[in-house]
Amino acid sequence: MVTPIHLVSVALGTAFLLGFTKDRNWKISGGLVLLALLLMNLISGSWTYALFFGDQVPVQVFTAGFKPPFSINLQMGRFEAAITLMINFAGLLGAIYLFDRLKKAGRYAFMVYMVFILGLNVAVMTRDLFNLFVFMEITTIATAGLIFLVQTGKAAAAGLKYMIATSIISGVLLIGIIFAYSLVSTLNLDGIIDGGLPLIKGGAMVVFLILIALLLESKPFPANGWGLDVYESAHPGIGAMLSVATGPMIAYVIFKVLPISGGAWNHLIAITGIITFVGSNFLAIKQHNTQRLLGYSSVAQAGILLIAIGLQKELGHTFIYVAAGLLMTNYFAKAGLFWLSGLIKGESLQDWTQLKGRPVLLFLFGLFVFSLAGFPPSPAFFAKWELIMQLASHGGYVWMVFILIGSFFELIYLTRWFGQVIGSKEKSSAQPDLATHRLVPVGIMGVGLLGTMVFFLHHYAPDLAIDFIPIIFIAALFILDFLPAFLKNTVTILAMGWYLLQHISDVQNDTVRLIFFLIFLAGGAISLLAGFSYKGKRIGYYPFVAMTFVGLTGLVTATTTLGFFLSWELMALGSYLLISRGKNAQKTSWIYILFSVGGAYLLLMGFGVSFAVTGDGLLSSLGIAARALPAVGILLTIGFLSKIAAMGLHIWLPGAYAEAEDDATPFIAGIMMNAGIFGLILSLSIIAGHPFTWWLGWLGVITAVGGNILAAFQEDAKKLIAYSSIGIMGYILFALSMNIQMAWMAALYYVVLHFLYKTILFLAVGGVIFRTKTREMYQMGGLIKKMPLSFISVLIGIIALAGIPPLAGFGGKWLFYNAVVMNGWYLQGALVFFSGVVAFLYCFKLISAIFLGQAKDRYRHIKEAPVWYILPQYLLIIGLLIFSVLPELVLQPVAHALRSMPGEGIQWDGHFAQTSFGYWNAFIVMTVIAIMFVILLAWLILNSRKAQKVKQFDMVFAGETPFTPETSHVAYNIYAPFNKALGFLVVPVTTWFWHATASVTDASANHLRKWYNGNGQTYALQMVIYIVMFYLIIRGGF
Amino acid sequence: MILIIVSMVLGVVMIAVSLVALHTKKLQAAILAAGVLSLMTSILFLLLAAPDVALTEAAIGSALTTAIFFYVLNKIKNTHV
Amino acid sequence: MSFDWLIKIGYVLLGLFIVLNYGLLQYGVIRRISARIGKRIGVKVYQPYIDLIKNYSFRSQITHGVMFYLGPVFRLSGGVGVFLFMPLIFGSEHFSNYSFSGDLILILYFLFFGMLGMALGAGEGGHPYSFIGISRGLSQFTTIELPFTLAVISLAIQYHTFSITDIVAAQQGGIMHWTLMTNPLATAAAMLSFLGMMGNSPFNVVIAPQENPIGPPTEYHSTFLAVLQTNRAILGPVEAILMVNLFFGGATNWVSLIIKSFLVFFWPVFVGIVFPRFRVDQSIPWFLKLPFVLGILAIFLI
Amino acid sequence: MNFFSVQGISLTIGFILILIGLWGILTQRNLIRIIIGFTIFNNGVNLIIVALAYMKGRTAPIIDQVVTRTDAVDKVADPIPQALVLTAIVIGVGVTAVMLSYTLRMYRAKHSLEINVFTESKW
Amino acid sequence: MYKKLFVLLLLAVLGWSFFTLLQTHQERQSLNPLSKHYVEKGPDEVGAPNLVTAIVVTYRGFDTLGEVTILFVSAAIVGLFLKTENRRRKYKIRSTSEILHAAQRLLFPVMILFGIYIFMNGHLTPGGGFQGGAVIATAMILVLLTNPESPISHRAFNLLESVSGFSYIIIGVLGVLLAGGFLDNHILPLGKFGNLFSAGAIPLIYSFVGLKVGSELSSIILNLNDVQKDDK
Repeated sequence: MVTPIHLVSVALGTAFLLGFTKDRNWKISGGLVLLALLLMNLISGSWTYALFFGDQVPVQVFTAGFKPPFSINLQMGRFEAAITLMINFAGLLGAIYLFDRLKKAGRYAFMVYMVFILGLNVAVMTRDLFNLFVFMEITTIATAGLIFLVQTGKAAAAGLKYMIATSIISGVLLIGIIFAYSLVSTLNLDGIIDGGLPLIKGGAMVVFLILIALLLESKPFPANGWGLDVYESAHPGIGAMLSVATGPMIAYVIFKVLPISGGAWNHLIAITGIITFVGSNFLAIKQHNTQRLLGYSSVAQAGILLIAIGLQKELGHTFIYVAAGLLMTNYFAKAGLFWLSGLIKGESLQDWTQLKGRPVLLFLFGLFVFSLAGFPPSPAFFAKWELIMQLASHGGYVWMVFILIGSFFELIYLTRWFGQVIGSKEKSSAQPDLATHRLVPVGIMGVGLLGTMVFFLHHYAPDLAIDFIPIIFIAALFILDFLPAFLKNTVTILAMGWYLLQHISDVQNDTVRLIFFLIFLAGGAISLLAGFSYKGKRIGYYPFVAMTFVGLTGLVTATTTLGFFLSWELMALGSYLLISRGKNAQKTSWIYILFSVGGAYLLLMGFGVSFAVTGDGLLSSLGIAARALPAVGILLTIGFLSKIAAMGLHIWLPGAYAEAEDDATPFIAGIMMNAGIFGLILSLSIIAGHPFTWWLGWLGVITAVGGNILAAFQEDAKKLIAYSSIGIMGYILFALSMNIQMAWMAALYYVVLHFLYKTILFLAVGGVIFRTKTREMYQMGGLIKKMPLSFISVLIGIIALAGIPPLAGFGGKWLFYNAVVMNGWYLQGALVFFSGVVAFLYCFKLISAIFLGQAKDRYRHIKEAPVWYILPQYLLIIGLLIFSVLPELVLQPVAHALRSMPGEGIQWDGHFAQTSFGYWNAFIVMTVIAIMFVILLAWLILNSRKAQKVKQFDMVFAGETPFTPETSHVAYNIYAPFNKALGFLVVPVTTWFWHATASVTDASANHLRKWYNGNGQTYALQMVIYIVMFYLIIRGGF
Repeated sequence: MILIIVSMVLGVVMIAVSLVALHTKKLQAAILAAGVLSLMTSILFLLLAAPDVALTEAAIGSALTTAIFFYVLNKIKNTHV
Repeated sequence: MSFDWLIKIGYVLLGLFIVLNYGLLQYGVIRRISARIGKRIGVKVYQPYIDLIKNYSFRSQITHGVMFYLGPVFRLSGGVGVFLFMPLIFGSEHFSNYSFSGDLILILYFLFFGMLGMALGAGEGGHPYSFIGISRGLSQFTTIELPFTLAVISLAIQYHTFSITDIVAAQQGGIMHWTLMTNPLATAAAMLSFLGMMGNSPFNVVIAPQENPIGPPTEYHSTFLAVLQTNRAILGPVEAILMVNLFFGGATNWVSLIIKSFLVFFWPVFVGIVFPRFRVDQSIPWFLKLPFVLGILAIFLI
Repeated sequence: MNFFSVQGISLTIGFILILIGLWGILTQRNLIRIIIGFTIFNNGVNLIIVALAYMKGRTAPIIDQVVTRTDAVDKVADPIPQALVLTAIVIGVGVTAVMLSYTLRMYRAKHSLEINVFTESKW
Repeated sequence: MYKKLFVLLLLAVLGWSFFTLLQTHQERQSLNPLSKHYVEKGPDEVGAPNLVTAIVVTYRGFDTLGEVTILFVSAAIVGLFLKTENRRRKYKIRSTSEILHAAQRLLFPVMILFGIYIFMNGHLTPGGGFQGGAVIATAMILVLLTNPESPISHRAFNLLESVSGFSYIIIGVLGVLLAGGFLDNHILPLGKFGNLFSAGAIPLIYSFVGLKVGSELSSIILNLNDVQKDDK
């Protein structure tokens, strides 16, 4: 293969050749530059291939025909090859992207660009310290030249700030180098490392000077004002090069030079990395300018890369994958975003709404944002997972917490940005300029990112232990998104059915998993039927649905913690995207994703701690870990609590369910909530007797009481049912926190019951909303005459919900009573029953406000809910009836599964269930009530055969007052007295708390970012302060 | 011994000239002072047995840098737009 | 397929007939006594029979729709259902109805069955007054239920069972074995919540005086009203019987059953006559004060 | 480290020049004066580099009649830092030229040479 | 005022840290092993009496390549920034005094010759490419001082710069093909120690560097000078 030195000769040769051309014949100069970049790509590409896949060994290139200590040598190892390839590839695409801008600026611009790429390449390859200084200086001056490409006053100021800062850095570096030479009398890096600087007197100071200079070059948090101003004012193409080419170069230079400190500086670098990562992400929250936001994000990515470099000893063999994951994600995603921002006219985040109506660009934008945020299957997800696991296993819990806090801030501004683009209603008038030569690089970056995703998925396959067909199915749906909606709906339902039959066998033995498996897949398929009532393409709906269900089934079939966590995050992302499709769901979906990923990070911590204790990532080993360290169980439980919206973590739920589309809410509420329950079962089974569960019991009670009371005061139908879900989750949480078999049986019984009637209610209400186009109950009323089928299903739903005998609800109450008395939590039990009675209130409000009372005249010609809404409801009602009459179908297998739990179970003979406290025969209760009801109905019909039907406005006979203005709906604020009496219980303390935290973070982020006041001199001062503080800390021997 | 005394005198003068360069009112005087400073440095280089460096410092440090400074200053004076 | 279940139904119907008549007479006596306390003569004891027959014989009825029609049916089946699962006479195989298939919890929740039906039917009626009534009734019932639940739980702790027949069995053998004596706090809590359940004066804002009905039955008339009255006649005594079974040692024969339930039945009546009517937002917190505390003490001091 | 030798004096002068240079950069508001501060800063660094190459009583590293090839080792000062400082000086000029052209364009944009006027991109 | 005090304090701490660095420094008594190698073997391996030039051109030739690139980039950036004005506009200038004209006509050729001498004998006497180039640039300044409108064409300098740069790269690549490595000076015979055409390719490289530096610095000056008149 050609020696790497030709990278230099090609680049410089072309740069000097450009001198011959004039500005007019830009075709020649442009062609030359692209040809040179292509050649350089070929060289580094061939070396990378040979080093990684061939049997090539890293090679030293000598210059001037002498051995290293006497001359400068370049090294081409695996790292150098990969990073030079990245630089050259980004350089080539950057040149294509910036072609028209460079052409306008003339041949000088081409020269400066070529020298910029050259400087980066050699800085990565050189092994001589002074040579490194020279070529970093070349890169600096070339960057300064490129910053001014946009020829604006702002760019000139930013350029000067950049020059001032980098000149101070190079001065300090030069002093460091010359003193290093005077101590170890060599300038070759390997020579200096062997020379053992820290041991020589005064050597520590030299190491300080060199490393502080390199550290400042990577724009550490408090002293990087100059870096951010450059990102803000330079051309997006140049910003991209700074972030994806210069960034990796500096990171690798630090990695290369770090050994001169003999390992003393590893943790120092990691600490500065953490401060940068958390600080920049925190300040990025309040950014409105796109470029500056991307600047903050690039600085933060450089920070987390520093953490990985600083902790390379702890990371051991996984360091390569962590570094590669972080580097590749930032490389593809950040370049893509910068180049996309070049297309958009206007600087603020709001202007990105120009992307609406362009599915391909939107897909790319979403792909870049979510892979940066670390959602699966992006490489950053695997990198962060590996980082957390290794950190935990080395007891670095503090590091872990900070990294997660930093990534949470990152998540805040990335999802808010995505929300602003997808959610906002008004579309900015300007049109993005879609020149092909600007679109192609963005597209290539997208393809590159997908390629790396496939690679990382393949690499982590053994740890994931999930099969990849579902993930391929999601990708297929993304591609097939142009098909009409009903086709995609049938495909999804059939696929789910096929997957159910295919994989039912491997969850067969474990009843708990079987129940959830059936709920997720069978329930999901049924509730998807409602999708047929929608026409058109519904771009994006079905891939997100597929993502959610793949995540859900992944939870059940996962055997390793990584598989479980990947499915969890996939489900969170899928459901977030689904909810954000809602008309005004921008804010609520944002709150939803923040809470669910906040919970996911707690899970990650829990898995980390368990990995630290047991060393293997298996779900089964969580139990062992929990016994050794209960924190595992507690962390997992709190994480899952945020998913089932326990009181205090619940403010996302009503908004998310209400704003989601009407046919999406049934399976988001009815089915996805059970994911949290499945998790809770997992986490509570491992911390069974822990006193923490006592507090959990009380939390369950508060959630049940609070949820139900809040539900009673809602005027929005979907919000009412959403709050009732919180109430029922409180029930289940309360049952699960009791460590006796009967309680867990009650919990699982409730899971099945809740799935059935919640989906029925949401489907029915969805059907009604589909027709009436409004969610406010006081705008409906009197629909029983026009929509009898919906009325019946809601009636059955609320009877089951309130626990009234003939139906399955009573069975749950009965089990609950037995469990409470057996476990001895009497007071909590009583309060939970109080909330049960309160449930009766909102059940009645739901059915009476919508169906009973006086009909509005605008619904005179309203039709019954579409058939595709009614069909799934009645399928589920049949299921509910079977379940009500024969509860033992579910209870006996569950009892068998829970036999290992303490406490006595139920003795069955036929339909008769017997416990030490009481007995219950569902079959006979149903038949007795049915017969009695029929007899009495016959008795009434006998007596009132001649009853005369009366219309609503029949003034003579009916007491119904004629139609009055809309708002005076009888059922409006029906429980005002109840609110006056017990309203104090549900003063929205939690909502106030979460909004207070949000505004505090916003305010402090807004205040702190004033640290960068735009004055170049202040930035220089900040840098000198940073050097002095660092020195004092080291001198103080912290 | 003489070398030490000469270098000491040279040092004191250089420090004085650099302070003058930063704090004089007129910009032209400041630039001139900087030129003188680099001239002094090139003489000190001679004392430190580095003729090559002295020549470079004299030619580039004092002559060219000062010339560029004056050209830029002149250009700033003439821009009235 | 032996005929015993036919005989069973025969006895059940007999029991139902007795309780129905007993209920009607009881309401007659109550109206007479409360009139007398108010220095009025009051109606004849058999006045409820007259009302019932009058309502059943009306020729014209109007119905607002299916749910309005089903409301009374739900209500009556609620009353009869509670009766069916209530063991009347301890020890007699015939008069323990279908209590073997469901215990105290079943009865507790069956009370809701009737209430739900009533509320839905009234809702269908569309009369604004009926909605006010429903709102009052439901919100009041939530806290009424709370002390009773606490009492039931303390009973379950004491007797270690939820089945009514076992509880009655445990109280046999003289007055000292009654729950009244062994667990006075639970009995007090239950009796206070019994006040609310019966819907007499301090807590009768729901159905208010019959003359200008502002409660749920505003729109009900003729046959529908008759059905509701039959239910009231059955549900009242049955709830009294429930209290008797749980706290006053149940009854081994019809006579002691009638006497005990008659006395229990009169406890809310006397309280009602003396005390003025609560507004709903007053009655709700009232139940959270004394009865609730009694209930908690009952649980912890058992 | 005796501060009384030529090397000692020049090193101290070098470091003092660096401090004066930094003082100029951090306190002067006029752009031209800041760049002058930079030239002083670079001057100081170059001085230190050359001072480190000097040894008492040594001459220029050029072999001629006086300094023959054999006894050059004990007569000659260290040539390597002198080679490095050549590059450093020329880098200094390059950087100064770029900074001055930036100042030119900034002046054309805002007609002022005060650095605290150019705070357009901030926060 | 407080800001100045704070900066003073800051620089005091920095000064103190430099002082500690200085204290640990011991003046060497003899050359360190690396420079000892250069001084002893330099003349034989490279054949250049001026050891500094030997190091600058061959031993650490890659640095010098970087060095030349820096100047090249600075010249390009200055050109990029000041390109916006069109060049060939006639403008009125006050005429310079006669004495200056006479001196200029006398001194100009001498200075050019002196510059060429410096970078031709870079390997023998102190001096070299950079110094020679600088002297040529000062000659240019002298010309421009006397006659700002003098018809010195930019094209000429750009061509000279590109030719010398490109040939420098060619010599480097030749080093790889013919001799030991990039920029090795053994592609030409070392010749007799001490006379003009010796030390392999060093004089050739250094003269190209001299020409390149000279043309770059002059093009910077030309760019700055051409915009003498205020531009609209």
